[in-house]
Amino acid sequence: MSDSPITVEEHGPELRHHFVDAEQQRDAASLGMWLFLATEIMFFGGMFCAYLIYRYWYYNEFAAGSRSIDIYLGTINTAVLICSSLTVALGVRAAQMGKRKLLVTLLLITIVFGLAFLGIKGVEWYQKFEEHHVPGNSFNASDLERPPYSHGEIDQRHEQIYFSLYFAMTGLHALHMIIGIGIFVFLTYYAWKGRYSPKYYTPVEIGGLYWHFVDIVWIYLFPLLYLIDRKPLR
Amino acid sequence: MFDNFPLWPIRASTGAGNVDALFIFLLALSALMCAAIFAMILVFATKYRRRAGVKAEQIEGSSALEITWSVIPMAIFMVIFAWGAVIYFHERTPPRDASEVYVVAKQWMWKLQHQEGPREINELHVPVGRDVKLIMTSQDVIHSFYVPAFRIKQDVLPGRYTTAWFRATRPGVYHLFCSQYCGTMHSGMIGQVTVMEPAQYEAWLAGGITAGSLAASGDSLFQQLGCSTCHRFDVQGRGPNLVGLFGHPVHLEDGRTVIADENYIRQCILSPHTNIPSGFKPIMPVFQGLVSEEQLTALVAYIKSLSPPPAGGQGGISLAPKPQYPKE
Amino acid sequence: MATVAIAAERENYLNQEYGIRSWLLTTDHKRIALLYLASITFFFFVGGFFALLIRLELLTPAGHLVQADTYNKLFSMHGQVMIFFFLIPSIPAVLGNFLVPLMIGAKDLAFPRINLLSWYLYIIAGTIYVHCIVTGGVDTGWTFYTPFSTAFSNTRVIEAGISIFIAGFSSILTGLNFVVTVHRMRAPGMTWSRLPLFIWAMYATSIIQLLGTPVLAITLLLVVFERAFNLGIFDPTRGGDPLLFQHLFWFYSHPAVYIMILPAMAVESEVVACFTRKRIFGYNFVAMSSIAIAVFGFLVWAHHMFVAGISLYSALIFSILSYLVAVPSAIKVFNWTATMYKGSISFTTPMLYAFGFIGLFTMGGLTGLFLACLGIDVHVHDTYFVIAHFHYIMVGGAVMGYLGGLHFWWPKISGRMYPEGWGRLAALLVFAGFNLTFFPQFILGYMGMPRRYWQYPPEFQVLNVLSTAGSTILAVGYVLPMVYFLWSMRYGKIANDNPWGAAGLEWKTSSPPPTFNFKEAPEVTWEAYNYDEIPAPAEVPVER
Amino acid sequence: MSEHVMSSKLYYTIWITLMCLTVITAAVSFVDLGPFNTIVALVIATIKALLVVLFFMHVKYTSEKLTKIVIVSAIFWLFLLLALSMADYATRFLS
Repeated sequence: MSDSPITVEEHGPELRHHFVDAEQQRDAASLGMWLFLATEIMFFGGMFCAYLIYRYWYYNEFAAGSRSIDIYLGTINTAVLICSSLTVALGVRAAQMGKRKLLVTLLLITIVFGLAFLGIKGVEWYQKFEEHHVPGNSFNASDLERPPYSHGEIDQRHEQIYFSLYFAMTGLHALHMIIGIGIFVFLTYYAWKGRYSPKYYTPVEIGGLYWHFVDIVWIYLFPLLYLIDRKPLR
Repeated sequence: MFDNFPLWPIRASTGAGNVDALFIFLLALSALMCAAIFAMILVFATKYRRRAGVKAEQIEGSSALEITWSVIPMAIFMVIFAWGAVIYFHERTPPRDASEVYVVAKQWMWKLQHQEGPREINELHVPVGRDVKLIMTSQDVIHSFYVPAFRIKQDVLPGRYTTAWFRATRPGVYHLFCSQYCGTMHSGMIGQVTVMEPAQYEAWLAGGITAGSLAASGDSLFQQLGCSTCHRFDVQGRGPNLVGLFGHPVHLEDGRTVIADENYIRQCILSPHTNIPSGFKPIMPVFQGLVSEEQLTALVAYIKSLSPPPAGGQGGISLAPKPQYPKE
Repeated sequence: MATVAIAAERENYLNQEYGIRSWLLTTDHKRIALLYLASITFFFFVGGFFALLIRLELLTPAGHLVQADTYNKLFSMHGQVMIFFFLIPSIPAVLGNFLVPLMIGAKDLAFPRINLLSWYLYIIAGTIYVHCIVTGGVDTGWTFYTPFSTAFSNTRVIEAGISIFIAGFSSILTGLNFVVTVHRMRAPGMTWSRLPLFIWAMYATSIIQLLGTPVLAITLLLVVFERAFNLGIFDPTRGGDPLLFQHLFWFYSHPAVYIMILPAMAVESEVVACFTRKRIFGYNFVAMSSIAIAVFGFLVWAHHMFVAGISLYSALIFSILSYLVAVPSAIKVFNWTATMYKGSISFTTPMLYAFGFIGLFTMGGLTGLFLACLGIDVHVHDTYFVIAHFHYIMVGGAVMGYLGGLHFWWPKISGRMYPEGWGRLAALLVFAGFNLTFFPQFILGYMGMPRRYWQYPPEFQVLNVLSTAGSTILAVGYVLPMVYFLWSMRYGKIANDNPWGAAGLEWKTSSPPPTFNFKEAPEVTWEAYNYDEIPAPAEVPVER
Repeated sequence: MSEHVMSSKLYYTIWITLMCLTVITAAVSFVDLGPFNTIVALVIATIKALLVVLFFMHVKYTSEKLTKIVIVSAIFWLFLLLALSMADYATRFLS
């Protein structure tokens, strides 16, 4: 890259040439990440909008679909993500205090949690695949329980809409997890190489922001997809 | 003036005049605005063109002016909005006693069926002076029913009914366009609306091959599909009695109350378990995929015919909005 | 472009490094702007070529030139190329990229590598789209309406969808970069009230890019999923609502109109101020109207759906909200006009484009009132009236603004003057050709000619022939600047640092600027548009 | 910015709260509360999200107003999308 010879000697290697000082650089990075998270809210927002409307229209099918997903796996996965958020938060703290080994350990644990989440998610999807609950030609939801107070059969067509949203939402969330794990692999590598210090830990911090955001999306997906209606059948 | 080069569309419905009046008002308003702005630019550009030794005068701005030229346009906009809204309201609320034409759109043709029975393809015959309500659905993609001479347009959607209405005022043959892009022959999905004097129209009706009215074919379908075994008119059957259903509120099992309109009846036939009326069991078979759109319209027309027409037909067309359904 | 040697003696961003690598791996915002300039020009001519074919086809009522399917692909790809690959990146990614750091006194954008990444995303998207074009194209209209796009079209919808999805991320990253840059990178003394109005409008544009584009991204992704994996989110045969697609699509695509027009307004504010030699009348109101347009622009989307089958009541709500957004647009027009009052006006090429912009934007804006009006919209919706209206905004407005801006800042970008006489001729040709092309379409629309028609009833022919005639003039008007800009890079008169005598930090550095924009970090002690303190130079003609 | 190094005890407290809330929200969903099931689930989710944003993402300790503006505007825009879309869907049966 074209670093200027005029300014390059005034600052450490982590400060990019066009910033006045490290604070400006860190503020810019943090604002950039928050703005990016705002776009992510709107990105998932489009799906939440579809969810809201179809849930309003086809509540029974949504409730029935929700009952058919394994709530235990869902709860465990929520817990796994919350634990990973904790390790990320502690990781940022370790970076702030310059504890390199602790940082690397915490980042690695986070990655493990992330992989565990994806694994459990995979199990859940596999179940749905086995049960023919994947939208498409082989879709068959005749085994679904009706919600207690609703009458009649589940409308198979409407049930497909629930599962379409389920797969789209959890799928894109999982994609974000995969990207997050990728980012954390990089962070771990550079943390191990000792690039981060109490003076410069911005990448850890904004990587952490991203991870927490993905966690928050899941915090909403969990009740919206798993907990629509779990009341005991009358 | 120019036979081959018309500059204004023909007005052939009661609504067309309203739309044209508003359009001309807006046109005049816009012309005035454009003239004022362009004149000012021209005057300033000549009067204040750069000359040696003359400097521009720095003017900071004026809040009073800014507020004036925000508030006055806003007030004018509200007039336009209100006027347009009244016309739109009128366009979207068909008179209750309008005669009905069922329209099924598909790539790339219009299939129309009159209440009285005649079917037409890409052609619609209507008499002068009668309110005609179009109840439309699509078999495939979104289409749009557009008759420029009547100034009406309504998208035709798959999976539900949309409606439009008009009252023709002038005999003639007018374009019917599909105005929502629908695939290869979108531009070929055109037809014509023939407006006739009432006497001629009666003759046309009589001359056509009469397959019986739409409701009558709905009736035979009703028997054929076995609907009548449960939906009985003499005694309470396993299904609700459908006499007097249309246009009236229905209490549903889940506590909601809906008005039984065309879309409700449609949904009840295709997907009966979504809207179970209170007190009935979900035993009706699903007809999704078993009846065609045309059969569906016949059934809907038949069930509608079981409700007595409203007392006292609607007289002249007024711009005053009329509620589509009586409040119970 | 990389190989054209610039004969300026001073070291600048163009001659500091040579070779293809120095361009493809650059993080200099000015070089990235030129990369964008080259790539969007390519897509402009691709889209323009489609437009010409469309106009030629419509010379005769019956389809003679191309098949119906081909015609459908032509207008679909014309729309998609022009909107997603030309107009949306045009002013922000070229002029914005070049000018935002210069105008606020920064060395570069906040994230130079992300800036380069967004160009690469654009190129990846563009490559996929070109592949889509050459392997068969797409025929959904630029709007991708379901269920046609998901279940009926046999063309390359998935490819087009993914391509636009990626282009969307390029646009998001550009917007993100601008917002952060404006917040964090301003030079000392460059307060918010001293920002050029260009920056205010670009900031407003970026907000729309950030908050609107992701919704388009997810919507197109769901369409792709529906086609590729048989999901059923918009599928009416499974109880899905095709109108939901339209809601989500227009939530972005209406504000997207402001992504295209706000930057053109940004250019006009600079050009009008410079060539009237005045501070813009009502600076605060013009600045705030940009923000107001960005915010209100998100409240009006369903006015594209008045006849689509939305509820009567929401149609009323969206109609009244649509008038809300007309007010800030009107404020801008009034303020530019008022700026000319007691000015010292010179008729250079950028100013001619500015005059054209104000006139055409006024007409486009006023016809927007017709479309926001429920009663009229029912008749003119999806007719040529709509086509004419949005071309007045997007071609008459956005493209005029883009060309005007390109001429205005060309001396800064290239270090050379463009030939003024040719410039004025091209501006007049564009203006005349444009009006001849699109004014007849207003009449066609009210007559009832629906859009996207491959063949049409014969009574519409005369107006269509006029329109086609106009489009050929327009084409000449667009090719001319392309030719003389290229010519001027080698043979143009050397430009000095501030040939127009314009205010603004970008004119205080050399032409072309050095790699890090300023020899020494600027400190701003003056208000924006301090034209009373700057003498007008000799390049700007004095009228008799 | 988060110059401020927070005590790890606080992080653990937040973590335990989040875990408890997760268990509670899953458990409550089996109890029939009528329409309140949805409300409780969403309120708990919002509390959890707020805890994460305020503490794990350091928003509570940031002096930067802009961060808060960004978050609030993004949520507001999401609300616009949902509310104005629902304005159509909720009134369709009326006309």
